[in-house]
Amino acid sequence: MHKMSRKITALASTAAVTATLWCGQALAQTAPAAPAPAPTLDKADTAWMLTSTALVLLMTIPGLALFYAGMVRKKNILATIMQSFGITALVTVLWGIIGYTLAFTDGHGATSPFFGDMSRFFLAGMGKDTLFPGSTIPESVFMMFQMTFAIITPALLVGSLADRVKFSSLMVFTTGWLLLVYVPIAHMVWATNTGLLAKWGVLDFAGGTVVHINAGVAGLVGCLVVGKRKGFGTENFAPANLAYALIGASLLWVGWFGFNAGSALTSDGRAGMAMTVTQLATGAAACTWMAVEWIIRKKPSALGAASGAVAGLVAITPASGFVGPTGGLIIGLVAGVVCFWGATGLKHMLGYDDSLDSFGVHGVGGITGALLTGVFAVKGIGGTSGVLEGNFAQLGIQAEGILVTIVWCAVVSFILFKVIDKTMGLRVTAEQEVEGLDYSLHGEIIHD
Amino acid sequence: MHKMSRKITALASTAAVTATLWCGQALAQTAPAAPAPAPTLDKADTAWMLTSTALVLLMTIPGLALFYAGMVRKKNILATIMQSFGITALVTVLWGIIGYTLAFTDGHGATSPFFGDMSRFFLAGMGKDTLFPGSTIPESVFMMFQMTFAIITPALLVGSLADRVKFSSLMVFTTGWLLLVYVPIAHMVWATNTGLLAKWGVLDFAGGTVVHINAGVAGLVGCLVVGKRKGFGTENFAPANLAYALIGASLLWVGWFGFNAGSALTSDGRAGMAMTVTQLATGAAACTWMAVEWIIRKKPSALGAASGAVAGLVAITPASGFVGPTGGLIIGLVAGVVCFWGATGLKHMLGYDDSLDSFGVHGVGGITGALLTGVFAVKGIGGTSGVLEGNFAQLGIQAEGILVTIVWCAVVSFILFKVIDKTMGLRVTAEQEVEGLDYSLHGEIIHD
Amino acid sequence: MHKMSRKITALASTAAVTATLWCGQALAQTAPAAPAPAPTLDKADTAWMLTSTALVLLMTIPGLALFYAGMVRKKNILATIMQSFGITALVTVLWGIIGYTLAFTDGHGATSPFFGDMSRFFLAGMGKDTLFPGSTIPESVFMMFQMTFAIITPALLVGSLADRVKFSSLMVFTTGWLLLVYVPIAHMVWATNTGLLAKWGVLDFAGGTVVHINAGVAGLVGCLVVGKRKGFGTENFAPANLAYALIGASLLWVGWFGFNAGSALTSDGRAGMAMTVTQLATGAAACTWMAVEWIIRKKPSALGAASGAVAGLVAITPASGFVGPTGGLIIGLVAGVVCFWGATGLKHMLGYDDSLDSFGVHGVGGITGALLTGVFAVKGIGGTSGVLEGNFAQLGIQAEGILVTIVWCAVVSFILFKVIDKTMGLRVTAEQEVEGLDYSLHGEIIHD
Amino acid sequence: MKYIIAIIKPFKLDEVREALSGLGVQGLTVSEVKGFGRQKGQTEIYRGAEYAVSFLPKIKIEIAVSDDLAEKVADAIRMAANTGKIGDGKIFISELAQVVRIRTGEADDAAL
Amino acid sequence: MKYIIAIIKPFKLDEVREALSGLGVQGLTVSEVKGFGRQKGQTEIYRGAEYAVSFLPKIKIEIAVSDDLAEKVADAIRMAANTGKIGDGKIFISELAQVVRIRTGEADDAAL
Amino acid sequence: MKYIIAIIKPFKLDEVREALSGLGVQGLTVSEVKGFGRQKGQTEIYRGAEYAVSFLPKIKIEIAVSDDLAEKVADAIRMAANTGKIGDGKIFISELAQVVRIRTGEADDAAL
Ligand SMILES: Nc1ncnc2c1ncn2[C@@H]1O[C@H](COP(=O)(O)OP(=O)(O)O)[C@@H](O)[C@H]1O
Ligand SMILES: Nc1ncnc2c1ncn2[C@@H]1O[C@H](COP(=O)(O)OP(=O)(O)O)[C@@H](O)[C@H]1O
Ligand SMILES: Nc1ncnc2c1ncn2[C@@H]1O[C@H](COP(=O)(O)OP(=O)(O)O)[C@@H](O)[C@H]1O
Repeated sequence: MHKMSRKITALASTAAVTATLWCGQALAQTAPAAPAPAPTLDKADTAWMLTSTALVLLMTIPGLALFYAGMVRKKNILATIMQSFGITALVTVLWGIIGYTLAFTDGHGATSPFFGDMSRFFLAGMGKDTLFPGSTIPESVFMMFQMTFAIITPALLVGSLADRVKFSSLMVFTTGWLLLVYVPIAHMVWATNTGLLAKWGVLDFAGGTVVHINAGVAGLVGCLVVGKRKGFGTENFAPANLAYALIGASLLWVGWFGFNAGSALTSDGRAGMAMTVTQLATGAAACTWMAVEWIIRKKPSALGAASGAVAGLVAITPASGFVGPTGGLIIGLVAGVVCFWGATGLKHMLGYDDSLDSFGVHGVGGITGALLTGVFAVKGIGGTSGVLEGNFAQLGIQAEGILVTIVWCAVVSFILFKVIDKTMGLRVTAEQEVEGLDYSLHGEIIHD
Repeated sequence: MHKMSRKITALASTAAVTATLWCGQALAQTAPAAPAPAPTLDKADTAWMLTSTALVLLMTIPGLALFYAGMVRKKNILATIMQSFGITALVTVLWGIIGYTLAFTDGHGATSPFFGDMSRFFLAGMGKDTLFPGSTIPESVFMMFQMTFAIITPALLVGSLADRVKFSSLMVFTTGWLLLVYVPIAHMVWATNTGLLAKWGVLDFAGGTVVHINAGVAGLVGCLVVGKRKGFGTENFAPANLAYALIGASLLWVGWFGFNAGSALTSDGRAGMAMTVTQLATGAAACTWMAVEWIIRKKPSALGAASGAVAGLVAITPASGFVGPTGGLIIGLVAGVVCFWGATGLKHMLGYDDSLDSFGVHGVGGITGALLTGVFAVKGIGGTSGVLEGNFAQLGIQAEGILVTIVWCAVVSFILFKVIDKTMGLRVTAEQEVEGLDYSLHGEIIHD
Repeated sequence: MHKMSRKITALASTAAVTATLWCGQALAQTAPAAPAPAPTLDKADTAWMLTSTALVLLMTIPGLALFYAGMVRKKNILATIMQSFGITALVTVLWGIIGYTLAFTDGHGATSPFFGDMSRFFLAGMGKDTLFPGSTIPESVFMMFQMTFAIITPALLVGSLADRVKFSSLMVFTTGWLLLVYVPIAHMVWATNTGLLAKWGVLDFAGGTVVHINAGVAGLVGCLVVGKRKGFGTENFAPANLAYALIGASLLWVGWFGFNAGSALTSDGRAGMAMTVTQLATGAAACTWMAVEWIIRKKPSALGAASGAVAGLVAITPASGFVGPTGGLIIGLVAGVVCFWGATGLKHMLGYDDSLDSFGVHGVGGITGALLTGVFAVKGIGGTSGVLEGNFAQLGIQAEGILVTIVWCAVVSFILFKVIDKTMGLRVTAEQEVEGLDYSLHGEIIHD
Repeated sequence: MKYIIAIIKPFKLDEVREALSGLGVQGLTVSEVKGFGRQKGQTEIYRGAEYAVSFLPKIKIEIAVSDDLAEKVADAIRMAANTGKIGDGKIFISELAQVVRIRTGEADDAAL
Repeated sequence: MKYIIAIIKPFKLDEVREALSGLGVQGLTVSEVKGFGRQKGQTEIYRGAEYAVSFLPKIKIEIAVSDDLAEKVADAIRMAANTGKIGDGKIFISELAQVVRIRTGEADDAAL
Repeated sequence: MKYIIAIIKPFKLDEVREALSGLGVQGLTVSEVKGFGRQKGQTEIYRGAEYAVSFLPKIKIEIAVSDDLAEKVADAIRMAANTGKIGDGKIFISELAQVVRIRTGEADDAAL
């Protein structure tokens, strides 16, 4: 723990510095990505990854868009969908131009544990037949698959800011956050050759840290900076149309097969096992959230069941390529209870207005899952043992990964939010908030 | 016919008895599934089956959830979605723990034609690289694919009970029904080595008996036990939002490609042909339902077109891997007419309140399809000839399969419904029914 | 240009003549399709094409159905969904029986550049193991994939006629239009051995001409023939529920991966590159439409973002297998601006009532994309160079293809619309239009 | 003539309408409203939190009747809409100066 | 002052509003209601069954006017909303004791 | 007794209700309406076109009160609903002849 805390302290300061340093460095670096061993194209793997990419895009639009839109009041439904839709469009362009190269090339020198280089700037050099190094699929497909992850992460964090954030500021924030938070953390965890956390041996199969902890923590920071919704605690914020939320949760569930099983990058037994544990954890978490709510509140709510499912999906994400069915079931059981507490007890206890529970579900669930990955990992599935197979160290490594993610994300996100708030303003005016974002920001309303 | 009726009589009594016997037996049995021949993993087949699994899950959530939710009154929309969603979560867990092993392992001794054994209890022994015996795909993927079938079947039958069944009772019923009806019928039909109907030679490519007749018959029994909706025949039960129903029907249609073409367990020409006949039958059935309604009621309704499509999908399901394009077209044509009658004439004639026509469409359509499979089966496609190719016996075999399914399902479902009704109660109170299930069961309402 | 204009003039007259000639000819012709080289079945390609087929069907139902339904007034929502749904059912049957054979067999003699022959009438001779000539996938899968294109094209054009066209007339029109416009243009462009435009060397990877220009032009002709909506310009036609439109646009986006990457007919690097440029163009176009609207109208509308995305998808369609990432980005940027103008400036300038902008987005975007394909085509990706690689002629060839499509489509569509209008009537009565098509045509309304 | 406004529980609408038909009332107009009164609001669950819904869904019925029918109509509504539970609603009666049937131009009692 | 309530067919709203603007009416309030009357209800198809919809969608317009304008307003509504077909609706006029404009506190005729 | 109808801006509902509770008003009925008046309509964007929305969403509150409370209620509404901006709405007061509580049959002031 001592060693770890030193690492963390070092990182806290490194985060902001490196983030501002990389631009110059990266631009100067043009060497190609490390030469890969020479596997050949596997069309079956490619077929599955093309499919997975479509599935993960489906998660954000319309999945997440609907999940969130269903939880807000009627006057904010379109604006909430627009947040997901706008982020999808923006991150698409950013990722193609610069995000991908900074996240998934090896990088050079001192910044290489945190950022890649510019060798794929504007996807330069990525030909039709280029394979992603070390894989059997075209680099274009890998780039696209990863793009869908880069899209959903900022879209998730907006949940914490629902009903009050300016669309323009959100677009600016997303740009900065993608490049200064998402990209480096993706690089740290998933750039196998150079990434900091990859080298430490942190296990994160499909994005427990990169996507969920990251989105949850940034959301928490954001809702603290932006403040509570007008009327919080006094007005009835009951969701306008939970049918949308349930459609959204369903599409998230279905699309998550691409997210987790797709993260195998191949259509083999490990992908199959990842799909299996994903399903088991999700079903279990939905059941436990329902059960807990049934006991405590006398009725199992539809939103509760949906939230439970998402909690299970989140928690199994880092574990999905590493654990077996029983591990998956247990992770789901735990996630249902812990995230219920995150979205209810914890939130009400601390009194922040994490509107749609980005932190309560994704932050809390992501942390739970990342830790339990270290407990339930099975060597025969993902090549690494967890605590239950005697590898106690793995739990510590997972904790280190979580802490690095939290610290980096919290520090840089805070700076970004604050800078935007002081310059262009993060929040709509009180009148706009009362009038509803649909009309005030987009000039449209739902008429029926 | 004599031989058949004897078989049936025997089965009627066997159903209840065996159903209660298997627990003890199965638990005592731990021998592994029969050793399979040794095909190797095919990643292309696996890619297609991973995709198919996602597609079939999409059918239930949000597909079926929306199809049904669109047909109820506004006050029951969320509760209707919750029925599909809750069943999805519950069956996921049950299937992983015990459903799969009882359905798809060979079993032992006298119960083996009806139930498997416990060798895959908690999916024990299903490693990352284990293939499903006789297939080229990981057992995990096969188990998942089959899980999605086990999920949709109870979700379908609830349509008959819409607007009045208690959520808690439904969860209990689902548990019992999955293990005592779905599992044995799936085993009988699809456990190639030991299943009763499989040995008889009953053709059911993707679940005409296991899924549709099963759901339809159980639904019919259920709506007879639970009684009519309050206000049936006097109040206007017009669907609140048929847009939901049409989205749902569309997703069912798209997802059904996974259901039928996926049932090939491989991505070859047979899968392609299954997809082809699925599409042709569905288009044809939607056209005939519309046409009939246009003639009889002067207007082709949107719900009619959607119902016709579902009728076609249902009827082609057992036939999909066995018939050719023309057979598919004819099955669709017939299904559109017959199910129109099932959901209108038959229902009104007999006066039961099959609220969303689980029996009228899935029961009637499933029976139609299972019989016509025996007529139109083409040796060159599925290896078995039907009546048109001179194999008259196949029609009888199909009828036997249908009767066994109906009898087993009706008897055990009836007992289950009755037991639950007498103990915890199957139906909400009259006040709750008037107030709407959304609020009374889940504490939520749709606000706009 | 001289040579081209001669070709065009010839075609203008040929269109109507040939269209009426082919029936007799085609029926007399029964020779089999040209013998193909002998590739063998590739299960990976097949897996991807099965998936792509599902994705493209998803585009029409529920994708396009929702996109359009979200833009109309509440009283027409169900009727609008029914247009897509009814067309899906009808074209399915037509395509299986006669559409496919006329589009994708080689044909004979003088009509062979325009139509195929009858060798696949009722899909005769298409066995389980028949491969599509020159491909590695079963012909059944190719036929199905192409069917989904034949479905979406007429469904797209209805957007121009929204809120006022009779359902019966639409079904009749669709039948005629499929066989006399869609089929010949698909044959001209995609029948590699004999198609007129294919021989000229026109590049259209996934349907810029066949689908989008075709639908856009027919829509424009249709809205001119049918006239403006009652109340156009004086009443508020604000869309009832743009949430539907955004769900629809999202599903179009996701499904379009099947449309474009699927058009590779194989799951290799070209498919990956097609997916990549599709995504980049779409993101870029959504961003530019938003930006332009933000500048001009002060607010970026949700419908604008969705329309921009669709514009990008349309424009990249012909280019998708031929251009690289930067080309894709630029095509998207241009499409966002040009289609914004098409759906706003151009329409208002000329004063026609292209209700949901089939021409403004699909026509204008399709033309833009088809031309830019000739500019940005990269030899290393699709085997043909564009203007930027020095092949100036390609731009002219593209223009020829566009003109042939426009002329054929406009002439035959006009005749069809006029004939139907004079006989059965194209438009509902004024009372029906005021009452709403949901109730007046289908006897249903949305109740909440 | 009298203008009668009744606020009732939604599920009582059909019974009230039938009772009024029995009295020969030929027309009425109905709208969805939200009521605030003695009846305690429902409680909705939202992610574990409970929200008291202070406004309850009610149905408002408006009926123009001739003076002599007014009392009977009020009684009929009261009988049909009564459940004995809090929140059953209110009946408000005021004077109506004039009635016109748009279709024919008929006035007052003839227009009802 | 008078309080005028008119029940009209939905698609007549725009015409009525224009007619009233022509008379100098500066404000009015509109709501969606369901009407029950002589007009036969529509019939909806539902899985082959037919349901008579006894309540028809109508628009309710409320207008407070000065006494001298009341007659003209009623006439204008009657003209604009008339189709001659059953179900055209009714106009109800009653006395209005007092009007206040919230923004300014102006009262009665000045508040209209 | 008096029947008070107030048209207010939607987001003022909670404040108005609280003000009325303070006066001891035990019940009221609320509905969603669309208002047409001096306040300029919003403009919606639709595919680059702009549509003026002439009708604005408003809330209509109906309250039956005893004669002596009427003035206070009107004042309270005016205070609570006032923003000083155009479109704040109106208060209409008319005579109420009779009130019945459906549950108990109590009449007039006792029924409020
Ligand atoms: N003073 C009032 N003015 C207008 N509407 C009222 C008034 N009091 C009650 N209501 C309406 O009547 C409904 C029922 O009143 P409530 O006090 O809950 O029960 P009860 O009718 O049994 O006394 C309320 O929801 C409200 O719509
Ligand atoms: N006595 C009444 N009180 C209140 N509203 C009425 C009354 N009679 C009719 N209406 C309203 O007027 C509408 C039209 O009335 P109806 O009897 O159908 O035709 P008409 O106006 O041509 O006589 C009804 O739908 C209802 O909303
Ligand atoms: N004469 C009227 N009769 C009925 N409702 C009115 C009348 N005048 C105004 N209203 C209602 O009051 C609302 C506000 O009126 P408006 O003229 O916009 O502003 P203000 O209240 O500030 O004068 C309108 O939207 C309408 O609902």
